[in-house]
Amino acid sequence: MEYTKKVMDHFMNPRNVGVIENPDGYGKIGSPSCGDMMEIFLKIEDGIIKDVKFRTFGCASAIASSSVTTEMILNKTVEEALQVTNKAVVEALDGLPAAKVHCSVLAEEAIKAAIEDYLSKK
Amino acid sequence: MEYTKKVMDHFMNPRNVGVIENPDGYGKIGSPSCGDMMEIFLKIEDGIIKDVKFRTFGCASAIASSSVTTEMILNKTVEEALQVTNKAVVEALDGLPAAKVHCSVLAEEAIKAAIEDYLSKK
Amino acid sequence: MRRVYLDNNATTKTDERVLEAMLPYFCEVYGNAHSMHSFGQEAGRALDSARETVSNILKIEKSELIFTGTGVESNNLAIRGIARAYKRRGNHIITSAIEHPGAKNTCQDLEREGFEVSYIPVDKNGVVIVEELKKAIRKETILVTLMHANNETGVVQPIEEISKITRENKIVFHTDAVQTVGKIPVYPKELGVDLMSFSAHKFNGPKGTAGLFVKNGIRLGKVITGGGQERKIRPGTTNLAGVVGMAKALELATANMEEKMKEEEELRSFFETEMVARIPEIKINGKEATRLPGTSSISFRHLEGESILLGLDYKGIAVSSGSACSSDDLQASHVLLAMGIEVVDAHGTIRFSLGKFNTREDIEYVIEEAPKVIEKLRTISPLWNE
Amino acid sequence: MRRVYLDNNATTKTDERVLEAMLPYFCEVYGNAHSMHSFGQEAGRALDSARETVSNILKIEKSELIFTGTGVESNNLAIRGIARAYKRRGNHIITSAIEHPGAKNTCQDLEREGFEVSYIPVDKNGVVIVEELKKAIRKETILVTLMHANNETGVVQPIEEISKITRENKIVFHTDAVQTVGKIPVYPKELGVDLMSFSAHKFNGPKGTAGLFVKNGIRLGKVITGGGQERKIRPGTTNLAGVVGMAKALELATANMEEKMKEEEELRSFFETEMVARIPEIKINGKEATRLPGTSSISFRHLEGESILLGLDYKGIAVSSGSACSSDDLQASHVLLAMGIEVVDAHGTIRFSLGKFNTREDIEYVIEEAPKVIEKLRTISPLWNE
Ligand SMILES: Cc1ncc(COP(=O)(O)O)c(C=O)c1O
Ligand SMILES: Cc1ncc(COP(=O)(O)O)c(C=O)c1O
Ligand code: FES
Ligand code: FES
Repeated sequence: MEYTKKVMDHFMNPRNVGVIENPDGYGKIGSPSCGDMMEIFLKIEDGIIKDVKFRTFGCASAIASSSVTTEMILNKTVEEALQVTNKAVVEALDGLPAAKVHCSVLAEEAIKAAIEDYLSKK
Repeated sequence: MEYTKKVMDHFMNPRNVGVIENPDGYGKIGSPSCGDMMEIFLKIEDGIIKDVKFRTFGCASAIASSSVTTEMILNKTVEEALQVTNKAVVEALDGLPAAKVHCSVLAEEAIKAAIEDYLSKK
Repeated sequence: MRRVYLDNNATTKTDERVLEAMLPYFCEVYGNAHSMHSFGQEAGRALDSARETVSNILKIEKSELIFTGTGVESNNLAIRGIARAYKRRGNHIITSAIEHPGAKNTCQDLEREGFEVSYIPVDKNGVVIVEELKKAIRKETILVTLMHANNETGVVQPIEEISKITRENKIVFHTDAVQTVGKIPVYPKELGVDLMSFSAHKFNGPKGTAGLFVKNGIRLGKVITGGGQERKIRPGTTNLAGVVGMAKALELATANMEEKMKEEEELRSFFETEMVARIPEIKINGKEATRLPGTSSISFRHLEGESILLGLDYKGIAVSSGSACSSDDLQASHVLLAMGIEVVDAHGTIRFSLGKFNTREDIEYVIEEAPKVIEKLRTISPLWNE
Repeated sequence: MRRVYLDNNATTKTDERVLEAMLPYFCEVYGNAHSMHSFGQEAGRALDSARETVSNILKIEKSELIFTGTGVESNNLAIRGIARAYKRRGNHIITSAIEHPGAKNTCQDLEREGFEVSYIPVDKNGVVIVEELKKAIRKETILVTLMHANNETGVVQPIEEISKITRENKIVFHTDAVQTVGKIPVYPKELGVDLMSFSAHKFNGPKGTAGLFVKNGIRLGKVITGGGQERKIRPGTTNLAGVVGMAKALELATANMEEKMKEEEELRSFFETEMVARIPEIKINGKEATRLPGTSSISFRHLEGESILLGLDYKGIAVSSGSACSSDDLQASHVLLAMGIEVVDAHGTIRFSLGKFNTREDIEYVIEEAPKVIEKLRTISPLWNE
């Protein structure tokens, strides 16, 4: 099992790591005892994602998936962000090993959860 | 499985190969379909084995056993020849592999058969 | 004294280029191919590349190739694996009377477990009788296992013809191609088989590395259980150097194969013609059948095989009587007996098997020395009368 | 960049001297050790001499040593072999909760065949609880199989104490000593076991060669059936170069062993002391138990193992999370869970395993780099709050 350069880059230099105080949207997926957990924080203005941060407990591909996903949705509309699928995440990473595709699903779910949180609070 | 030098010597340079016309004693043991057969010819004068010849169809250890046995009984009395055991044959060859001890038994039996033939004709 | 190795069906010399290809995988690239770190990844890439080479040459998918430790293990995995996976469908196995002990004893062992096995006879040339095989098929038949070429006679079996029958009857078909892969062109998908065993040391690769082709879609039970290596079908840390060596050996063996086969066949033809001309009362077994180009099985009447073997060995010539595996037991070869050869002649049969390092000078030496050895032994034999 | 290999429990670099000892057995002495001719006899002598070396070092008889292809195969042969040979006497097997997949999955497979298996728990240090084992014994118990040292934690099991119990109860006792042979003194007869598995590539020998000690008088069923090699218990052409390499490796590993163990233990002690001093919230597993001198299992709280593994790998440091075999599946280690470690901490556990080629400089590099890697990963972790 080998990761692509893209995965390793996002794993070693993850973008948008951290927390946003008082986020407009917050999503949390997974649990430590399953070996993976992801948090997404969103700052949204006029329906546009102005800032995004994440924290992930999990394998390299979970970290890379979160990282690349935050890049994919930054400065996008909420509607656009909802279109992000795990397939797109995998492609953005130039592929993931078969046993690791579920980590990208986690990223998709975390984004969706954060946006739902934002929508429910509106 | 490896043979001793003694076995290889008797196999490559067998002593007393051949037949004796009108032998005083003749023994034949084994059968071709079992993969081994031995013939012993004796010339006996005053109870002493004056000449002995053999022919053997069989493995190297059968040939070596026959050869060494003929040496062991040449110029011995009939009584002495009857004392030759397969154990003595094995010793004379500096040992035989476990799976090949039966070839020396064949030699013992062939000698006995030839002597019995001699005794029965007396 | 000249030393001539004519026992290439037993095992072969590792090609120097094979050894060279293996060397980095002992002290340099030594990671476990299944580890995630860079040492493991280097090993993993080498494993993958070896798998690709072998798969390409055999024209199969990478996912259809399992690396094992020996040809015997491949045979066991194929036969036991199918027996286990398909036992709900039926309990009948068809094999032949001339299989290698690896397959034969495995079938016999399965009989003790409740399977029924039909042993199809061969004709006098050592070819399996296809009509008999057809007749043996039952609705409970789950597996046909049949060697591609026989190790003692080199006789090649009608695998393609039989695979038509197994396909029609939806029976899994395994062939033991340990004696053919690397010697003649072998493509399991063209043969139409579902599983195929082969072993590196038979084609100038290292000992202790072998392979099993398992067609995608074929279920297979396990013989050895453990970790995840080789798709969990054959766990245990992979012998990476061995696998790399096997790939290199197969590459070398299959380059200009037709040409090399022609040369080998010519050499054997020269050998057999001269042997027959120089030695009375001998018989070449399986001569009328299609044979491997380098195998020659000769019965020397009135003599016993071991004595010929050792007599030739004394002259530096290495051959085998029956197969190497059975040299510890003292039975006449079941293969020769199945061909209808008399027991006494079977006892006097020698296999000469050529390999790529044999020269014309080697053969000239043998045809010079062998007649003397035979003549000398015959003077000792009570069955011989000029 | 410095590259530091700390995954010696997964596999090791072949010692150059081992490779050198192996070299003649590829292109020079290439006969089949079971052939009768001089090529085979040369090979046979080398095989015999390797068997003698290994037997002498382990203080066993030559007839008590079977060569196999992998440690997993040795474990399968021992466990399945005893199950088959003794099944008339009973159908109960005792093992532990921390076995290697080679033993664990084999026991589970036997359960499907109708055997009953008791998995004895371990205490918080990873040591099998002997009292529980005693209680598990039934009159149908035919086999206890228990590893000598655990591959993930290095914790050594009380084999001698348990062998007293098995002897009293006339139960066959197998130990998987794959992690101990070549690392600490191991003598199966002093341990009191009836069978013992070991594998060359764990002590700087080649991959693809392993051994099984089978005490004289112990009956053993077969896993692989075929010709007559290895007393018919493990047929298939012997990997002679591999076997010669294993003998050489064992010779090297056991020379000055006490001294080397002491050095290794000092290096590990330095490593662990520094790691604990430099990195908050870590825990060394099995520290209170007797451990292999070179194994260190560390749980890094709030992190997941694979990310640590890859973070260290990026710095050239090779380690493993759980065992190499399980790196494909994503479960937390059954060994750590059995010790009562929380799932989340089990996920964050790394095995550092030293070998004879590791230097103090290697360890200095690791204790310099590891804290940075851990710190960086923790900033990403939602579970970490300074
Ligand atoms: C036809 C056939 N099958 C299987 C084998 C076994 O191969 P290996 O020696 O690699 O176990 C051999 C060689 O001995 C063989 O000739
Ligand atoms: C305790 C234990 N048993 C068995 C094995 C298997 O040995 P091999 O890799 O030679 O199959 C290993 C190594 O992976 C091990 O650590
Ligand atoms: S997060 Fe589950 S393995 Fe990647
Ligand atoms: S005569 Fe039977 S094997 Fe020697």
